[in-house]
Amino acid sequence: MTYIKPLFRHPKLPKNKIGYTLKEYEGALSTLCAGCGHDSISAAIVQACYDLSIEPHRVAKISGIGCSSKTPAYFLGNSHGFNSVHGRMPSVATGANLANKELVYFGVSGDGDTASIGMGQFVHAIRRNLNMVYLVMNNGCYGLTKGQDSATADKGSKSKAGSVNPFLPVDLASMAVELGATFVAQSFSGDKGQLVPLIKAAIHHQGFAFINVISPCVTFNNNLGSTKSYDFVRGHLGVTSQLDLVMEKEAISVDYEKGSVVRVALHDGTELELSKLANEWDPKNRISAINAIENARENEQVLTGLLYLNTDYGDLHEILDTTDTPLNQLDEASLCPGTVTLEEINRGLQ
Amino acid sequence: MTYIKPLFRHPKLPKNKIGYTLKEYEGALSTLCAGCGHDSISAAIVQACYDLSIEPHRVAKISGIGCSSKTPAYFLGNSHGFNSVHGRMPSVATGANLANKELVYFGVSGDGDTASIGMGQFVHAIRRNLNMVYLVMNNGCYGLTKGQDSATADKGSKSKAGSVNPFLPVDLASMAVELGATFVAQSFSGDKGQLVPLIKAAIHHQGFAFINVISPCVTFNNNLGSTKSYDFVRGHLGVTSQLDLVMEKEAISVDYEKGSVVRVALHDGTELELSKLANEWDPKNRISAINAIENARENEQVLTGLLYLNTDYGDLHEILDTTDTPLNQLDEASLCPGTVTLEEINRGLQ
Amino acid sequence: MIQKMPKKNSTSGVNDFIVRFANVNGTGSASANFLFAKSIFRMGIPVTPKNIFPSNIQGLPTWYEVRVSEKGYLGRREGIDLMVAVNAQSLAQDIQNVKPGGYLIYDSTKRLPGELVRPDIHYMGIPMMELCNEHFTNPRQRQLFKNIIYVGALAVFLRIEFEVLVQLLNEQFAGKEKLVPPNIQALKLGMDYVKEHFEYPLPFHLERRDLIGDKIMVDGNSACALGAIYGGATVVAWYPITPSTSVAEAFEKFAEKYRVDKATGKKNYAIVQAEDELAAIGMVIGANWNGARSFTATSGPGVSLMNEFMGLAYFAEVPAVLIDVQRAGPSTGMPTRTQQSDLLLAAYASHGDTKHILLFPSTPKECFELSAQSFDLAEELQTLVVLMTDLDLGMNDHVSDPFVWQKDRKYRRGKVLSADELDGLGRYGRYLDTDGDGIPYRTIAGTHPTKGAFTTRGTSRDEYAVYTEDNKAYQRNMERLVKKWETAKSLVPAPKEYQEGKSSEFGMLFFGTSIFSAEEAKDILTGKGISLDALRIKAFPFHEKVRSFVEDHQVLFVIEQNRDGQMRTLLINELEVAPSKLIPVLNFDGMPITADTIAKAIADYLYQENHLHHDLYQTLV
Amino acid sequence: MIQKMPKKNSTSGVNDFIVRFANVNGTGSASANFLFAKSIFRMGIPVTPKNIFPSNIQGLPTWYEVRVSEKGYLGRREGIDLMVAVNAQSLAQDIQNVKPGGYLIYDSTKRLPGELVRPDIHYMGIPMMELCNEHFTNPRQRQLFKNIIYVGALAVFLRIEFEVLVQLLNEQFAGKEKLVPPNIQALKLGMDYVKEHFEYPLPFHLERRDLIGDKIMVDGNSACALGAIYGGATVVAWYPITPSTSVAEAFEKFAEKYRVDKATGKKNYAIVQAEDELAAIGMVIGANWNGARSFTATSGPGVSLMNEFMGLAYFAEVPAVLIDVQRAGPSTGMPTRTQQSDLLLAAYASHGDTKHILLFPSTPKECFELSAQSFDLAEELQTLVVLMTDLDLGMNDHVSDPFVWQKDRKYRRGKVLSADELDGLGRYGRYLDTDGDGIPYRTIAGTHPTKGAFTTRGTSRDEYAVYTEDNKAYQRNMERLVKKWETAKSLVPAPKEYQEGKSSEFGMLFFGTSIFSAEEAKDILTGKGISLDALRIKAFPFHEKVRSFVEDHQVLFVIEQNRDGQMRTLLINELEVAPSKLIPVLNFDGMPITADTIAKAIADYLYQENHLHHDLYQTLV
Ligand SMILES: Cc1ncc(C[n+]2csc(CCOP(=O)(O)OP(=O)(O)O)c2C)c(N)n1
Ligand SMILES: Cc1ncc(C[n+]2csc(CCOP(=O)(O)OP(=O)(O)O)c2C)c(N)n1
Ligand code: SF4
Ligand code: SF4
Ligand SMILES: [Mg+2]
Ligand SMILES: [Mg+2]
Repeated sequence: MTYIKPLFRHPKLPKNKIGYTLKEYEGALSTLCAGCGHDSISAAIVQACYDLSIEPHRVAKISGIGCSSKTPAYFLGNSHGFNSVHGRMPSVATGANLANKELVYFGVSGDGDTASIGMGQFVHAIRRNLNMVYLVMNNGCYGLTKGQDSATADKGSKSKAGSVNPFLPVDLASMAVELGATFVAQSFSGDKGQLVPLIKAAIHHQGFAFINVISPCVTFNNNLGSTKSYDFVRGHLGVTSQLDLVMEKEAISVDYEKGSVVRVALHDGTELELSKLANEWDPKNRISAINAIENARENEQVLTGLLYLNTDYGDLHEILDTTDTPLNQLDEASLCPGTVTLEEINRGLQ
Repeated sequence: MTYIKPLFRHPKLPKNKIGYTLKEYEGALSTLCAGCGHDSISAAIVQACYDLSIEPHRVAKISGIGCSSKTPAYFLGNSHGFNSVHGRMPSVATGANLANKELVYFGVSGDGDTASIGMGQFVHAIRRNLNMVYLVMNNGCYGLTKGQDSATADKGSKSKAGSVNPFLPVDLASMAVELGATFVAQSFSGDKGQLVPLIKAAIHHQGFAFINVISPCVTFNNNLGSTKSYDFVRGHLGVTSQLDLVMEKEAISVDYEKGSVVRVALHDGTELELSKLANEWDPKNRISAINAIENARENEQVLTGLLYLNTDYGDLHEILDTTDTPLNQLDEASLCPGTVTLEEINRGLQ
Repeated sequence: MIQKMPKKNSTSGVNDFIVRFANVNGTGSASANFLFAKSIFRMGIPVTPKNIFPSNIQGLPTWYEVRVSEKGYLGRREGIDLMVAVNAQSLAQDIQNVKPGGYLIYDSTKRLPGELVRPDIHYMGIPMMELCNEHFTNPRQRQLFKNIIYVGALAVFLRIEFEVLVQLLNEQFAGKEKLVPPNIQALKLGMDYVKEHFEYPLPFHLERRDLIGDKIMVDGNSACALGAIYGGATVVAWYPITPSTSVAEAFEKFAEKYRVDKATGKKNYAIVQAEDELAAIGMVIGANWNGARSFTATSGPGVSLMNEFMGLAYFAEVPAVLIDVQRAGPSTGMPTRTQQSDLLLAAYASHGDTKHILLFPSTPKECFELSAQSFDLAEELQTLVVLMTDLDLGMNDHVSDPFVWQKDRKYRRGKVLSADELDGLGRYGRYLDTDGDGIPYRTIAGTHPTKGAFTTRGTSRDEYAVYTEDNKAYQRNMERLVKKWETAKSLVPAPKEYQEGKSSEFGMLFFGTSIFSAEEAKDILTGKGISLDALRIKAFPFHEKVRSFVEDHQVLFVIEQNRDGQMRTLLINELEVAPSKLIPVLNFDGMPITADTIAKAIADYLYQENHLHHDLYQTLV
Repeated sequence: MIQKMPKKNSTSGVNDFIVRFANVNGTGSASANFLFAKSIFRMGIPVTPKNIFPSNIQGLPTWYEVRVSEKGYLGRREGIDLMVAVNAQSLAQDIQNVKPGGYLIYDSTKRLPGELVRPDIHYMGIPMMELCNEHFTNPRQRQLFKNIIYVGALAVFLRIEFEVLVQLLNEQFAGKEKLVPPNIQALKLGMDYVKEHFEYPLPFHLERRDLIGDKIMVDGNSACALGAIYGGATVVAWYPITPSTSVAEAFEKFAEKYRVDKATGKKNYAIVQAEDELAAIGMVIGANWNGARSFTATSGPGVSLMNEFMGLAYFAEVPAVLIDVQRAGPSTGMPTRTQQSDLLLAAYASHGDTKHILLFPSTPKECFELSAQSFDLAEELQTLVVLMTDLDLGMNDHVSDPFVWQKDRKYRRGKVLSADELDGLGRYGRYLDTDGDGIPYRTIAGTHPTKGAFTTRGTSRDEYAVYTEDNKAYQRNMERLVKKWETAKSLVPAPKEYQEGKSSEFGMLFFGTSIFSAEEAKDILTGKGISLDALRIKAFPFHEKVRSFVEDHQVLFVIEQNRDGQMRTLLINELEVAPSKLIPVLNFDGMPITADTIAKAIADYLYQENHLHHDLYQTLV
């Protein structure tokens, strides 16, 4: 059941550059459990889109199935959404993106949705450098089916019922780096200050932007002994850097500087300003990113912030060399070779 | 069409410890193209099983679909085989293994079979540390469907038809290491000297043993410009170590020694003797293994040999704590709680 | 408190009414509501509870509907006599749903808004929250005991025996005994409040009976799981999905109790939560191929995903058991509502010419039996068996005959050759139809050092399991599979016959959870002098008795819970019967079908075809 | 050389015989064999080649069967008049397959073993290898030109016009002209050898005709691909599988030619080789959801895997086009053999109550037309459309009427609201049945800043696309989908009628590639004085004309290429027709059905039912 929110809008709400209030980026009232990490992530998406003055109808929200995958109904109510089938968000997003290269694509998934049933599609969306924000709301469990361990549950993590997970976790972030994802970040639903700029950066990144957000399930995986509880995660955060988005689209000659503050230019000229907090970590070097994640893991830390960035590869449309006009806007004139050509073709087959 | 081989056996063929000749490890005549790398791998499997004196009927061969997945018919004709469906060998192998922990399991797959349609099952078989040899016959293309690029095709590799692959490859070996596979090796179908001992070690490894074998497709991907051709691979091989299997099952106190020759004990007491050829590489350290693969890749080399080994984890049966008797051999007495218990259960529900 | 007013049409009588609880999910109402239902059961009175819950975890409306029926009618019925409305979100709707003359219990801590007052029902306000706050301090207790308070209230209104409630609480908290007294305190709060403020009992209420006998109360999913334990399943591979999740969970619970080796503490089973449904069925096929009994449980979306593997099991002739706990489709549909709408999919799953064995349990007892039997059938027929249950049967508690297991029952493992048998054989042919029943002989890996090995495959092969593309060999194999299908008809469970011979030109055909309402509808019609024969189908392919029943009757009402009449399609197609004979009686809105729906549909048809007099018809609609 | 002997039963006559080539795959025989078939086509004579190839890449037997038919019968026929046997592996079997009195061409470089000599056929040995070794040095050429040599030999034996062969070689090697002379040399080697050593032509041979007109020769997969180009498909997602791979490959070839923007060199299309079939259909659904026409092509195993997504397309009402090039199932089955056995799966794919639109092309021209039309239908009906072709149609070259495209043809994009239309609307309801035809209005993302946005989902929702578990809302939606299905019946292509009105009590029903043999069988029967009406089905749901044809006839022969009579099941189920009226005429061994199979099955029935005199029956069997 979705409740339609009261339509009342405060007349004095601040507006962003294109004249929208924050409210206009909200969605229907959430039906998730009170305190669910996923709702905080929805709020961060709302904030990021408001801040960036993105027109809501230029956004498409695509998800799989799960509590996490329900959230597209709870943010950006003026955007089209597609709550598809379990684990297959990446393929639906790929098709949608191919049809119209001009929208912003949010793919929302859960750890069950991505790391189990959706693993193959996740890997291949990375390989295609699909231009989208791929956000996993990672709670280490299957919320909607009542709390079974997921493949991202840590070895040794305790479930609410008291059982201990015996399997090694799939680390989505290091997998993504390993596979060559061009933007990989990790965050925590409880850290809006970090999450909002990461989402903004991900939107500006022209390619596959993956954000793995630890997002506690208050109902099934917030107990003592769980490594995905609010308490545990708060106590085990490592941070690579603080990140700011610099919107001036000026050509920057020096792309990257050694030191504690570095700037990286994105395809569209936007810049990321990173105040590095982790040593020995270079956001543009895969091995260094993997090492940083592995080292953090060995110290029982979850490394958050931007982990890896690569602006050298074009997205799928560049790879396929598609025309500038979105494919869904081409008409008969550009699509149909016509009657005369067909007669020629016929002659060639005679 | 499968041709039955002539039944004639040379009476003076040498026999292994259990009295079998090499011939008795062979299968039906191959229907693959003359020169296909896969046939060499079949031969290596035959040799390894003969050398180890494995009883053929204690082996189960499971595969997906593809030229590679046909090979189980062409080796170990006295073993049961299951040529299942495309990309799903790991799940069938998991079920088979759960049913009978005592057999040796060969899972044979192709790069299409594993890196595309089978990606999810591959990842999760690793996570479960399934006790099997998982062998990918990797030719960078879909042989059986006539040569399309697969997900392991290198970026920039040229197909026979002249097109250039624009996508980054999935590196199965480094993925496997990243995901915590407990035995990861890489080899080349043209290097039987390396491959046979690797297969033997994999059989002795009590857990998931992954061997990614570059296996050129002579018909569709052996052309100039292909990075999976015989010529290219031969010219770009890196080797971590030379490997020998030491069968004396004596307890070895020192498990591992620094230096150029190291010995690693497997669960069953067998030892691997490794003559290290690559510096800075420690087969029991994940980060070092990943770095070695990445560095080789940057030097345009395919690193072969044993890449990573971990003997600390138990296999799926250990994780699940199953009984010693193979589950498929339990009878009513141990399976059925019986009539009296059922009456008790009924009373509990009244 | 709202004034009492004289009402019209008030239900009265003993042991025949419906109570609905309107709660918020995630607030612990489930165990209080179950306490209510189970206490009625313990008083020897037939009762059916149904959980109508949302597809989310917390904070949305959820209902629990309990039908009490002296006559033992265990199906759903429309018309709520008493509503326990403790969810503010759905209160307005809940009040609307009470039948004229009915009763409403609500939390009167806050005053009911005037617009919610209907003149034609009785309001009984109990200040539940206030009572809780007065007597309990712990916030979680305050929430939980609201629910126990209304059970206490009901105990007085409906005459539930206090001792029964106390006994049930003691059982529930065995091991945590200190939880019993506060629960009893809460019960009493509710009881006392009613005794002080209202006339009681209500015109309809309970009276102890002896109608339950040795019956049990249990959900179908647990029964399926127990059947699999008894049936000897050792490998379970599954992927979570409502409403089938509790099959695997119950299996695990039972296995921990009954399947751990006493001496070693090790497990005589293996359960794997697979990465998805494709993997789950793949594991099941792998395990069965290797000689272990193995199953998976899922619901519609999972069955769709398993299609390719189902075709492999059929064609490669590997045993496999799949439990499909059906829910309302298509696609994600209504995941927490019931339907019988996967029949066509399951019967002909996968590309090419395929047919799969389906079993249709109607009660927990049959869930147990058919679940155990499915392993025998799968191995005897070397093929996939799909146990078709549904959310209503699987997730609701049902009053059922007790489980039965013959002392000397042995597993029927079908034609599997031993090493000795292989030695006694000439050339072994995996797909030779040696016995003329279409069923060839299997061998399992590891049996014999040199004989019996072959490659199982989804491709065409000859009788010796050698790959071939020969069109004749392919055709022979496909025809043998048809023969095996014919053999299956005599192995699958026979239908339940409701009469000897034939007593009417009209027949009712039904299956699965339609049993309760269909039987009730039959009685309703009989009560009006319209007597129909009836048959309950238990399996596909159809048993010979289904064929003769269909042939023997002129008009058959096929009762099912889907839109397109899928069982009817199977009947028409497999029995070659004229469609015009088969009248569909359907309900597909996700709620269990009711007897009234069935009786009315049948009456409509009979009236329109001039088999029913106008006056009689009017009493039925 | 083997002695010539007088033979019995030798076939004779002009333009009416069958030649089969027995080769090893991977040896380059395909282009030589095609040269042979195409030369006959160019001589104005109807011809049908069929490729019978193994499911491997190199070294196994492969056959190419060419039927020449003055009367224009383009189906397969049994009985090989002339075998060109150049594969040692299959030689013995190939010789057995020649019909008595028939001819065998073989490579006489080595002497034929005595046991392979049959007294009742003609042997014509040509030392192909020897000739090659004598005249060519390059080993690859030596292999290839063996094939050209036998084409040369056939040119003399069968009177193929030399100029036609030369012309075809010139066309084939346009751009690589220097390859032409050695090919011509090889041709001549074969021709000269025959002229020197044998009597020619054979009793059966070719004579130029004018029976081809403006017809074309092309495979169905290319035609489907071209239809998709014309139909405006821009996003193609696919996964390799025989026999559908060449649909995507042909699309790419055509797109590179006709869909690259002249000015920028950029592509007006996107092709993605997906990671599997689930991803392929997911991409197609995503693209169509976002307003681009998109399709995928696959075969049985892929369709099985797509099941879940097919249900989503149905229930969420997203257009999608799926081309199913059917092969012999179940499971991996016979991947390189033909069948029409995915009908039931495709028609009712996925769990829950679902129905999908199917189209059945019979010829390349129809592949083109229906492929283009499928995009219109998918968008007009906002649902999945499955184009059901098969290996025979898809991978073999067929003589076909030329492709046609109306000059002013516009894409019918169905009910998609523009920004202006949204502005003119009150509250937009995605699932409102505004027009009473069951088809609601879509909006595409990005259309309007504040109106028309909604969430597409596979779960139940109300008319405004708001999630709901209300049973009434669910039921309304399911009933609207039935209404849409009714609407579809008037939009899908009408069947092909073979007569005006009714001229017989007996009717033939067929579809897809059974067209050729069914038409021929009809003529055979007519020739015996047995005249039947006929109808060729082009779509599911069935057009009104299919219904009336079925109703109008007393007995209907349903001709199909599967074991279980799947089209018959659809007819019975959807048209509510008595099964006894529908007589299955089946072929399911993986080879295309023949006219004789059909005529005999029909004659059998008529004879058994006493509609056919014994004497006449004998002439037919
Ligand atoms: C094919 C299929 N299988 C299973 C399900 C049942 N199901 C619904 S949500 C879910 C898991 C969701 O877990 P996750 O993605 O982690 O999301 P969360 O609820 O934890 O946010 C499952 C298994 C389904 N809907 N479809
Ligand atoms: C579900 C399904 N999709 C597609 C196919 C077709 N198919 C057969 S083999 C193959 C690819 C095999 O490639 P790979 O695994 O690399 O094996 P190779 O032939 O190269 O050894 C494909 C796509 C199939 N059999 N099943
Ligand atoms: S169950 Fe867990 S994941 Fe789902 S809404 Fe509740 S807290 Fe969030
Ligand atoms: S096509 Fe390639 S992979 Fe297949 S058998 Fe031939 S060489 Fe090997
Ligand atoms: Mg989760
Ligand atoms: Mg390959």
